[in-house]
Amino acid sequence: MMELKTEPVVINMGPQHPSTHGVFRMRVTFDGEVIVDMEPVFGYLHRGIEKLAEERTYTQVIPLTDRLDYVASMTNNHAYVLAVERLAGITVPERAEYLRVIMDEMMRISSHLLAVGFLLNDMGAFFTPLMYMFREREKLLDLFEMVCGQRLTYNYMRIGGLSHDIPPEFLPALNRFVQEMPHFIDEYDQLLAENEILLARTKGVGVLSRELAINASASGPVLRASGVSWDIRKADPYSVYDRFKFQVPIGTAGDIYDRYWVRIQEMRHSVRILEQAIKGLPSGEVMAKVPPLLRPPQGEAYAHIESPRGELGFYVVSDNSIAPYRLHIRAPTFINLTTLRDLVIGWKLADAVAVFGSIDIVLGEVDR
Amino acid sequence: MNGWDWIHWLIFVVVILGFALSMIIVFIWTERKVIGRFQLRRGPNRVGPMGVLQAFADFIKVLTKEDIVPAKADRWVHLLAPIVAFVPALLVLAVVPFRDGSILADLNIGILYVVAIGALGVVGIFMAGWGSNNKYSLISAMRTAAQVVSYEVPVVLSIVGVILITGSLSMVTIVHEQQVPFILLQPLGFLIFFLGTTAEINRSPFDLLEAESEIVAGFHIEYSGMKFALFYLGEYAHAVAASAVITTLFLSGWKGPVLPPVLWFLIKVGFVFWLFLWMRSTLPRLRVDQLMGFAWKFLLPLALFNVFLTGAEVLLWEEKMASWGNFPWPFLFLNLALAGGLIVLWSKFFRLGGGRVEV
Amino acid sequence: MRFKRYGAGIAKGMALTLKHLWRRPITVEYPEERLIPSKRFRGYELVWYPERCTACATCAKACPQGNIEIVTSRGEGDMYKVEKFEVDTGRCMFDGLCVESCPFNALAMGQSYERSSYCRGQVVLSKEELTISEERQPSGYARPEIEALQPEQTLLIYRTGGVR
Amino acid sequence: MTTALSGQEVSRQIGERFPDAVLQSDEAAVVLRGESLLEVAQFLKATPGLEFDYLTSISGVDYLDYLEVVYHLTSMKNNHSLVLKVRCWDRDKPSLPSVVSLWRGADLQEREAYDLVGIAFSGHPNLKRILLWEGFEGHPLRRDYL
Repeated sequence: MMELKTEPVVINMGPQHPSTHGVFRMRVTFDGEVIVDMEPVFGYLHRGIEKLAEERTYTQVIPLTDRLDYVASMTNNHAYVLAVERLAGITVPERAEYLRVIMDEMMRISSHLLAVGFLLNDMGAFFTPLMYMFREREKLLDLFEMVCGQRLTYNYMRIGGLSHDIPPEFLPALNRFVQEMPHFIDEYDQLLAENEILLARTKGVGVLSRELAINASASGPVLRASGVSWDIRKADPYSVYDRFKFQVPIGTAGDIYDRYWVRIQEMRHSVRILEQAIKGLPSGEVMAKVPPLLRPPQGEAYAHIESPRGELGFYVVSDNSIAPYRLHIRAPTFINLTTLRDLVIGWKLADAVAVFGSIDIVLGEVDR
Repeated sequence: MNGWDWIHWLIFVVVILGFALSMIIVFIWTERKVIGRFQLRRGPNRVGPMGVLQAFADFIKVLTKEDIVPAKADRWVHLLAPIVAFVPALLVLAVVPFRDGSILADLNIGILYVVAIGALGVVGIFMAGWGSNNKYSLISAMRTAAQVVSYEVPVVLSIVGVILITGSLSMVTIVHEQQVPFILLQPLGFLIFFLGTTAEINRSPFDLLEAESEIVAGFHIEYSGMKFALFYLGEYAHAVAASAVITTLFLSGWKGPVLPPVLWFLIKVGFVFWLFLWMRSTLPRLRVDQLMGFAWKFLLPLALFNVFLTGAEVLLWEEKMASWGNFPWPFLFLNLALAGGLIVLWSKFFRLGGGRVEV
Repeated sequence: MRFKRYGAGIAKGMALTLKHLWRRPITVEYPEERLIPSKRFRGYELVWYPERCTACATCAKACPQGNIEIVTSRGEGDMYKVEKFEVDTGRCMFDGLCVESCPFNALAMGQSYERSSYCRGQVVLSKEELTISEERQPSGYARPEIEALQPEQTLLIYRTGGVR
Repeated sequence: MTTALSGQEVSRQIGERFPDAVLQSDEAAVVLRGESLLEVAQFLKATPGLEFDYLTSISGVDYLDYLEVVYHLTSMKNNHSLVLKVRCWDRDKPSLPSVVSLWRGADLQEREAYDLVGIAFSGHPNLKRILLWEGFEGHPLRRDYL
């Protein structure tokens, strides 16, 4: 038998690569098609938002938070204003809280649609699921545009409430969406849930064990797919989430399929929350009395919400000036990437892409 | 060899070239349009009515691009690869009958020729992958080589069923023998041949060599300008050739009522291509080990079963053929049932690919 | 992984895509067909009303990017005269904070969305380029009186024909 | 509802095991001595009734006099949380023990704190810059960095 001289190949996947969802880079060592080592490289989209925030007033930081997780930017607004409200001791009018919940859940649906769509795209389904999901997402973006005038960077929430009340056309359109959406989710299930190729590609691949998930501070669908029932909407209810009935879908295996499944189920429950929130929406003001130049008392506050990607936390330190002394962002996907190496080692190139897609990162949030 | 032969060949070379190139353009347009409609889009509609001239616009764009050869590429291999990949697809069409008698060369081993030439394109792809001096394209080249070699086996075995029934290797005779399309008499053979060909011409869900989300563009990642266009055309030329071969073998070629034979042929080719598009727009891609597993563990055993069963059937019906009007009608239903039963049965034993590798 | 369903899942998916083949496309033919944006659309450019502006520079202070440059001089009486009112729309995030902060309603977001230009100098807008004109119409963002006059937004949810 | 544990209450419990680990404590937070961080963290993670199995967030803050690292701990089992702080007075060579051995989730966050605030975590398996590039001068999130 002739001895073949072989050596592992190092491939830089990214920063320009179709499936890195932005400018992420994986330095991967391959033995044939099998991954033997992987090192994530961050920072290609680092804009120093935490530093920028230190020289802007509390209100001026809100547009910056839009640029974090640009697929679900309204949740970033929410987490940030929640932290500042906690710091300054501001109570938000009830109508504003309801509208925040409505926006958050719409955001969750639109973000999960994109996450699942791109996951399928990464696995080679030639754009079809993505296109079907974009159809629903566009409808949601229309509604966001109606409320705040933008489709992607909303800058809608304000410290103490919201910048605008919803226009009268909003609720009928949202109602229609809520009625239609379950049907479309069923269609996605029909297209994908039992597809043998999808099952073969995702079941048992990239398994994140329950223990490791908790130990590595994973959050959001990644954590719940591993079988941990931890949703901040339930565990530490913010806004008015304690008034709604909904379930937190839990996976069992912690593989790619469960992450996909959890996201699809979460959309169903988000629709349910939307239904209840529309029904219970009170009338009244949407903005509390807040001075235009807010000077919160000296101190610090940490507020976290369940963003579509996991626990999004803002840690704000105030020194009683008009700008935050320090703003730290606990970005869910950044921390979810901790275990990326463990998930892909030993799998094939194609699996690495799928695992990466199932974590559903947004580079704006990872690199800040 | 007389003068008429030369004229015949000259005409048919021109006809085949024209047919192939025009079909490629039609296919490019159809693919974009049909997949667009599958995805609730409109597809190209800017250049010409309904975007029919889109392919020409792309062609002009590609022609005016800079021709790049990577600094450390194997220059000659890099340059020759697109031609080597493109030409075999045209060669295959030489033995495909467009209608009775319309054929460049009615080889008596026509189907063997198709099998032999059809697999040559992979050499071009491998040359491209190797010569580009790019890691992605190298991975792609290795994948293709493995894929085509593996899928060639079940594909050839599934043809054997057809050959057993017709008793001839000539494409024209095969069409003549099809009183009903062989897709009905050989459902399993058709399925294996269709899936195997999909893999051989590298279309989704077996398009591992291009796998945009994994290895970016695979073997043609370093190609630009006319060389890229040749690959692009070559991909569609292979699709045209594969559709034509499937039409001839399993869909009774030019045969059909009312309409002229050439039109029937084109309709059937278009339908087969539409099947490719339907699969492409629905299915995710297989992983490389699952792809190999599918060929060796699923298609190959079924193809062997198919050869065995068809052989037995041919022996059985040999004497009674005359009383059935020269066609084994009862076996239509038997084969359909057998195919379903075999697929279900074999699915029970079949495992797709390996899992994690300890490193 | 076993093929448990013998391809039934694949068949279901294929049936769904086949169903979609006969559905109406949902895309919009952009240059020919233009959807009406939201009444509160935060479009390109700002609309500036010089007659209402008192040059208090509240908008400049509200801008997170420091995009708005205001230079004033002594005008007649108590009024300031605006010498320079310049917005670098190339750095603008279109967050609308300037419009919200203006105490005299002298600023509004623009309505247009087709304002690409060939050089960076063209995106810095001086005060003449910011006033209201035929192609520069204000939008209703934070300006309820303008919002009431705007046309109804086209919503895709009513266009795509619902579930079918 | 996640209950925020009182810092004083927890510091009393810590004090029983490690008498001089706690520097100061109030309702909101416990401030620890840097040297004792690792063993106290071990204690907090393992002790029944506390069981902080989930490290939510690590933030580095520069207070000019000292650098502070804030650990937000959560217990998924008991659904309560705690804010743990460690201070570091040496601005030139700030060093703290790393908690990666207890919580894997600290891996990237400690690297981030090292990168942006400049706190070296001893015992971290792979402590290098993460968001900025190798060879970057200074630590941008310090207050004296302009």
